Amino acid sequence: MVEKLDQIFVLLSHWLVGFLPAGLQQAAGIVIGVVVIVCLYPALFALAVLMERKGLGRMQNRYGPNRVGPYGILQPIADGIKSLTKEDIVPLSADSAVHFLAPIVVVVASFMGFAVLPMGRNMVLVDMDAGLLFYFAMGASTELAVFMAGWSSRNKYSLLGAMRAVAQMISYEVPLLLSSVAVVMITGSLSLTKIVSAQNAYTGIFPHWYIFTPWGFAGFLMYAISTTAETNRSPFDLPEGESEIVAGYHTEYSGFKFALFFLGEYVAMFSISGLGTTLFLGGWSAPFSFLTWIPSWIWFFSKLMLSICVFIWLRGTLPRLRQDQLMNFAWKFVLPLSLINLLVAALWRFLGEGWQRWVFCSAILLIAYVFMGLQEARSDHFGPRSYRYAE
Amino acid sequence: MTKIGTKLGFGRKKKPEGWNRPPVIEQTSEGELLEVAMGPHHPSTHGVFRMNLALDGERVIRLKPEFGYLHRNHEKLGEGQSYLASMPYTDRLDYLCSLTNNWAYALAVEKLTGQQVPERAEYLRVILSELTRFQNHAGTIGFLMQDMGCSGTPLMYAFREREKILDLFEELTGSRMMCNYMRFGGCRVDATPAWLDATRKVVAGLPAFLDEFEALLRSNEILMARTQGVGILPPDLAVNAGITGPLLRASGVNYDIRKVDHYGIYDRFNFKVPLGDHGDVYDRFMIRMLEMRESLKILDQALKEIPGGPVVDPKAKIRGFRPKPGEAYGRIESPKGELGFYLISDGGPNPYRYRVRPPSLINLTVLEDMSLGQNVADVVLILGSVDIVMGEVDR
Amino acid sequence: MLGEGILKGLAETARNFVGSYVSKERLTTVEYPEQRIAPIEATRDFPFLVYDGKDWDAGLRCVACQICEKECPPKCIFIEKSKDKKPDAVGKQQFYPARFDIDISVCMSCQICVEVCPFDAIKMNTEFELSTTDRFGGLLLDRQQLAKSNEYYHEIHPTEASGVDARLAAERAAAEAKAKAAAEAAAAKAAAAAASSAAKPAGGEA
Amino acid sequence: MTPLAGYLLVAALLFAIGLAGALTRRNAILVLIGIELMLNAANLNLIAFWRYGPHPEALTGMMFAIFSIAVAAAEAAVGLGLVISIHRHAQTADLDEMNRMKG
Amino acid sequence: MSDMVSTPYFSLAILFFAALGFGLAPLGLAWLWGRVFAPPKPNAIKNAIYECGLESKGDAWVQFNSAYYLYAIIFLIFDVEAVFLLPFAVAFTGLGAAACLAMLVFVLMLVEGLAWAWAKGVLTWA
Amino acid sequence: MKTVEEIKAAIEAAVPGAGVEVVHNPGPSGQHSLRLDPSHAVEVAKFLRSDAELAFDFLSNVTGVDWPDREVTEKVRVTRPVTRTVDGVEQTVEETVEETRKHVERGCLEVVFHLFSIEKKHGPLVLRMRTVNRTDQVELPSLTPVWRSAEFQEREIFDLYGVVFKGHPDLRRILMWEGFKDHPMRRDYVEPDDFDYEPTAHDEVLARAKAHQAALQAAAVGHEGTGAD
Amino acid sequence: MSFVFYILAAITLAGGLAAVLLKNMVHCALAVSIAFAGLAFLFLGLDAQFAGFAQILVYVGAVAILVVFAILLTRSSDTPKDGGVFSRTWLAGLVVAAAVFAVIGWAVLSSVGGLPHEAAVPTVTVLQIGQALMGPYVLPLEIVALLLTVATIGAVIVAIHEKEDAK
Amino acid sequence: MAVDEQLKSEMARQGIVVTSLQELYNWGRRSSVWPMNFGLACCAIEMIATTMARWDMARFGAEVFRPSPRQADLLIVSGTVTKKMAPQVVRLYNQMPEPRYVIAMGACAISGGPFKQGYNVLKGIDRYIPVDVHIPGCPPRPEALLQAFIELQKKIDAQPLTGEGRPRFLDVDAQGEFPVPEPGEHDLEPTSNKGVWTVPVVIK
Repeated sequence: MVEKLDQIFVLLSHWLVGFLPAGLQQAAGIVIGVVVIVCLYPALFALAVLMERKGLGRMQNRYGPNRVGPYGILQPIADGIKSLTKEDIVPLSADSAVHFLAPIVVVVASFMGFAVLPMGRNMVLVDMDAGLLFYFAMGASTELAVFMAGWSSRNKYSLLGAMRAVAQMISYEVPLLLSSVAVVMITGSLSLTKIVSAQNAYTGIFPHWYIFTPWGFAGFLMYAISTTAETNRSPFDLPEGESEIVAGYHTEYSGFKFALFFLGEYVAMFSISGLGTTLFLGGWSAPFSFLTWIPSWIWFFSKLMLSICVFIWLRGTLPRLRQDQLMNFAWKFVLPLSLINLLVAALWRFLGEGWQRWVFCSAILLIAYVFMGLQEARSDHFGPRSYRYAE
Repeated sequence: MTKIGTKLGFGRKKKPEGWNRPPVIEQTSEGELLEVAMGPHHPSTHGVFRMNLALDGERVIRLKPEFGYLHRNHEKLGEGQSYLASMPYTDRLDYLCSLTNNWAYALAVEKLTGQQVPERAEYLRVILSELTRFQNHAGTIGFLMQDMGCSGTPLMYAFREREKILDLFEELTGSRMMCNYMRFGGCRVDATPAWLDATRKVVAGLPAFLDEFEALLRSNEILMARTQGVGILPPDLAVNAGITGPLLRASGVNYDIRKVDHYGIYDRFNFKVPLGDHGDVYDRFMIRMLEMRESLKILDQALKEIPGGPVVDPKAKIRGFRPKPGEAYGRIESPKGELGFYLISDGGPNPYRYRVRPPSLINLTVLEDMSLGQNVADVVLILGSVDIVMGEVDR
Repeated sequence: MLGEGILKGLAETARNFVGSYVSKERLTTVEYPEQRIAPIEATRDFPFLVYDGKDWDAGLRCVACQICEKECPPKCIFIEKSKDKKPDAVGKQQFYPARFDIDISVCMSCQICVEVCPFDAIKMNTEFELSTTDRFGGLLLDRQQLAKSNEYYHEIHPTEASGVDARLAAERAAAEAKAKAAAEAAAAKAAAAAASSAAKPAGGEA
Repeated sequence: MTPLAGYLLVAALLFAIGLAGALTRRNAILVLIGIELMLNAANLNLIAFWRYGPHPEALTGMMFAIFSIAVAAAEAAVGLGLVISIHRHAQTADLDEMNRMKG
Repeated sequence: MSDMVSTPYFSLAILFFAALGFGLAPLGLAWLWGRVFAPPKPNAIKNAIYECGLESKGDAWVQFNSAYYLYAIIFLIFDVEAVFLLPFAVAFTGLGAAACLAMLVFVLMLVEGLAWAWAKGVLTWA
Repeated sequence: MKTVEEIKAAIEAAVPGAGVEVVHNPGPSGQHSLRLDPSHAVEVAKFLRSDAELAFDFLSNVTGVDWPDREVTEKVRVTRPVTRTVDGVEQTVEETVEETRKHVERGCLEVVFHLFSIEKKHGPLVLRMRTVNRTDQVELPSLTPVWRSAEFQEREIFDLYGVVFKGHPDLRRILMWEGFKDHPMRRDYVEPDDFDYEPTAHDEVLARAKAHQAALQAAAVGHEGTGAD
Repeated sequence: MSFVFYILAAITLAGGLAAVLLKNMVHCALAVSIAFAGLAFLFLGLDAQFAGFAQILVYVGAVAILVVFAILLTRSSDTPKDGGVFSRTWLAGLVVAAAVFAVIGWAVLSSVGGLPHEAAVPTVTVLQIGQALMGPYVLPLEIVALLLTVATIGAVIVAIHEKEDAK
Repeated sequence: MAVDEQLKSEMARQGIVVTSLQELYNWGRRSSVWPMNFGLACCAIEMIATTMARWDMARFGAEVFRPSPRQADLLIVSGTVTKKMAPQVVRLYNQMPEPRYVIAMGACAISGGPFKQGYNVLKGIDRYIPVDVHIPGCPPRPEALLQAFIELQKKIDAQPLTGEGRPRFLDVDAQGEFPVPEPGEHDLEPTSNKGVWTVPVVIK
């Protein structure tokens, strides 16, 4: 029964496909998988937007949307209908073809990543040997799309926003890649399914998730920071920093094209958090051995939503960085640390089992963190201050 | 000028003649200048202010402020109507702090006529203006954080407390923002004991809010990185450019009109003036934070000591108010700086000349000096830290 | 340590998030159309005209003295004085406003009209739900729309209204007393006159 | 036609396009783009020959292609850097104009 | 046919087209809505560039600061590095110390480039 | 702080020929002022700023005042020859009559400065300067080079009163838009007539609104008429 | 030779053609990234999965960005006003290109018979590539590292603005 | 989703599809009104207060203050529109995509309010752009803004999708452009947009 519940979607898909002639079965199975991805994540997007608005509200001592439908759950749908029926404005001097293509490229690029994400046991669209590489290759195209959006609008704020976005995304892509490489080094595979199954083991009741190793923890932090920056979320939301450059690269977008950017951002958030979950948080595996009876897909999606909650939490709390600080942070803090993390991951293997590797690896990372942190603070001359009073 | 911080080039060197022009930044990288208008509709300009920027990449090479988008002819209207009728208009000058505006105007008129103010009214004025200062500073910090990209959380907390204070205002004066409370020679209505109790209760709850605010912001690394060393205003320039209020004190100049003029009854209260050593955005943020604490001290004392008695000079007239010919300049320490009113009376029912000395406008004089060479994102912060209200800037 | 302040801030927002489910202090929202904040007595919004008794037209305290019209800073009051006179609450013959318009699209709620009114005829309302889609019809209030009963006044500003009533009663009593005294005096005078006139012929006769 | 011939033809065509671009366009960046296209055409050849060659398991062609990608990337970085540098001095990225300024 | 279906690229292609459809369908729907009910009314003011409510002055397409380019170079180099690192990482569990040393040399060489750029001030945003 | 008279003496000692006048303020505020001669104003200002005892380092408020041309009516007794026909003969007779004479007192634009000292914590010192007239000779020296705080305020006076400050680094309109033709704070400024809908107007505004209304109504009727045709 | 090949080839060639023909430089850069992506898909068709994705990662993700930045930096994004986007010697260039294509095409077509027709589908895993890199190709790897480092330094030196003068 | 009965029966003739489409459309529009991040003066502070925790406009799904007019539905003219600012306000309104709504918040925005006697104050923004809801008050309380917002929702609900009474933006022939006034030598030119603003012929 537990097994069946775990595999319920797989079985359902098989059952549905069973009605078709044999020659079409495989293709139909794929189509079902794709349809699920294309329908599920937008639905999750709606949920996440609502969660964000309500969660932010709660952090700010208010309710958030609660009138459209019961508890406000229909709010995203209303937003969707509104966006759909809004007039579409393309500035006269804009490059209309590129202006039109940009949101579509954003959406497509952010959806493609899901192809290799295992969303549960046996629930992956394609299990490729070079899955992780594929994921990053797809992620790389988003940068171009953002540039297209900002450039084609021919608006100063858009262009500034696009340049910021591209600079930011390329800067954080390197640590993103490097922190994943550490995982690959230990797992020995680029296939995300294999990475999950490598973590799906338990010592006592505790799982073998990579986040519970020194290099994994540090890698996860680097990954989380880079993720936030890659998806342009607060505190790295400079490309759309409204206090400076109005709405950034989508200043000139209206109607559903804007909604597509919005959707693209969230879908990218899902996919990149899904990847993070897979790489460091054991993917669909249960957090304790005695919880394995809960279906794997529940674990995957709860981890996904949890990371979305963290995004929301960060957004509710933190101010925005400045462009130079953002770049400095990427190149002078995150990148060196993730390089050191690679070294630590290698050491982890060479030091073999035993407590030594824990102490050693943690010590290296901690020292590096403190050193780099001090460096960072010193280079910007910041710190707490005291004040004097006059009578 | 007392001791001035020496860090970050805070010397007292006398600069050569003509030093007070903004420096001209030579363009260093080869990119073309991007001419951007920020405002009049821009999320960061706190209303309808406009800055014409020339950017080299993201660096500000030139900045020209442009005003007048909210020029409501306040002074002209003031000359066309009676002294009393201008009182509600002063509410709309700096619309975040109507009560201090009221006070400044009342003070100027009282100087013009030589009227006396009963003691209870003085206490009420102090209480209300310190509450005003508190809510203004909290709001300013909230807006500053909003400019920094905080998604509204600090602003919401600030407004949560502001609502409590506004409720007090409304209970006493009848309106949340446009109080129109002070009169020449006193205040319009008396505060009930219930109101004073409510105020005591609210004031008792405010330190907790400040603690929360400080926990949220004071040691936040991003905030420190964003604000420290940004928009430095040297004290010499600050004094020469007529900068007043928290902006001046953040630059280390000890000048608080409450201490200098002892207007009202401020000499009876025990409070201090916090001073900054760096004159940057962080100092301005912190000076406001600390001034809020000092305001709470004053409030505690004033609420404890408030005497009974009338709240308005019984000789004061509402109708047929005609000051003798003459002129007067009255000023107070408003939350934004020195708010002054200059009145010339020709003996008629209307002032012959009615002039507002707007701290916000004059504090903007140095905006260009503080912003040149900084990042465009910093300009937003610098503007936010100056704390302008367009109603007062343009009048 | 880098990151400490950020963690502190995160803890603060988390505290507020959790607090919003348990404490009223951390969930300050008043859900407006259904819930309202407790009415504050001193609140003022737009002026209204007080009338005594049942008939709004007859009971208006306003005597069209036009002081408020002159003193109104934005000049949003328009009064047309009546040609004839009507008895007021005391019974004294007074002018009354043939027209009394307030353009609330201009009114700045400053309360100066109330302060200068020597007859306690104009007071501030607390009604604020006046949004309208009708620019010209909805925002110009005439005499009838402005007239509100003294009971209504008591409802919204109880303390102030009872003060006003007491004062008016005192005035009325004073007026009545004065009238009475005057009447008595007149009567006395008349009596005296009558007496004297009665005496005169007598004297004349005498 | 064999698949290999197809790939080779595509590569040849791409090469010719790149060459034409490199030779005819005035803008130095576009010339570089043409060169990149030519390099990529060569890459396609490498991979096609590897795939249809006698020893695909030896990975030679594939490895060459990967190295070629790396080298081409380095080439692009330096080439575009040169263009920017020249532009800084000549205030143009137009090759004709650069020539004119030189002579 | 089944040959094609069994490759992973078939699924990717289906996903690609589905995503494309997902992007295009609402835009098409919005366009249709405009055709049937709400006619778009473009005009010179509406379709001008937004610039804080003012008329836009000067072109947005200006020559940009070279700081962006320097970052892009370093990014490119590290991207290429990642292309080599990934196969290495996959093979890492089976590799000896010598091979790892070789990789270390590889990485260090690139780090040297980074360190040089850092020292040169390239990584400091202008 | 020194009294105005003492300051006047100090200025005259430091700047020979400064031509400073004390203007007495009759009101209870007791803020008497010094009228400066425009030609020496900058020197005086520099002295006031740099003098160790006065140290007026803080120029708080700068404002303009418009004194329009005033018609002064006075009664004068004049003696003049009058030709009169007395008994059929024309005679010239000297006669003294009382006559009401009107003459226009030239108005001017005045600029008022309020100085304080941050260092010594005293003030205010009120300075005034007057232009020659209100039409063509409206130039005054700018004090912006001495006190930067005058920058925007002098621009404002230029904008609203039309005083031209010589030596101001950036004298443009500040509050009104470029291309605006008037100086609206002057007392004789005529506001643009745009009172279209004034349900509660009084006095002059009422008259204007009525005129407007009549014109509009006429236009509407005319329009309807043409429409009917 | 399935129709997928034809589609991909057409996309690639169209992208390439657009890249050399279009007037607006940014369009050229976008078109060339389409050509790069098309090539990557062709690689995939040739069972070179790793090379294909690496191609996308490096070319679409990085080189295209570099090109775009270079275009914005040299202000080439405007379409030139004084006509002519092509060099004065465009005809000669075109002739040379056509000639080259003619030669190669002829060579390919004439050797069609001799070319291998179908080979066994190789299964190349990333693991194999990694082992090859660490094994026989370790020297080229180091040389590439050196090359990349030199290229970084070189490109930065070339592109960097003369900041030293200011300092 | 209240459509009054008469309208419903009329719609029934046009077919149930249009009716339900209309309901869905109106529901979507009114439930998702994103205001523009646009403040002018004093009223802007009350507008901000409305979005803050105490009043929380977010409950209606209207907290998404968009800084760019392209993504906004609602222009809250919150404060005095001066003659210098009016061209900008009109341009911003023009740059919003249809359907767009305007709330004139406060006396100044409706009529120039207390400042109407000033030379630089526009006597009501409805001289240039069509205003949906007027809120009197100086400034109106946050509740008043919420009430105006509900009023606006009611107005949206009552708008038919087709036929005679349909709103301006659904009509091909209706005006779509609102000319931006030019600052002249003494006043704005023109002083009002005749297509939007007509003075009521009778003054009370």
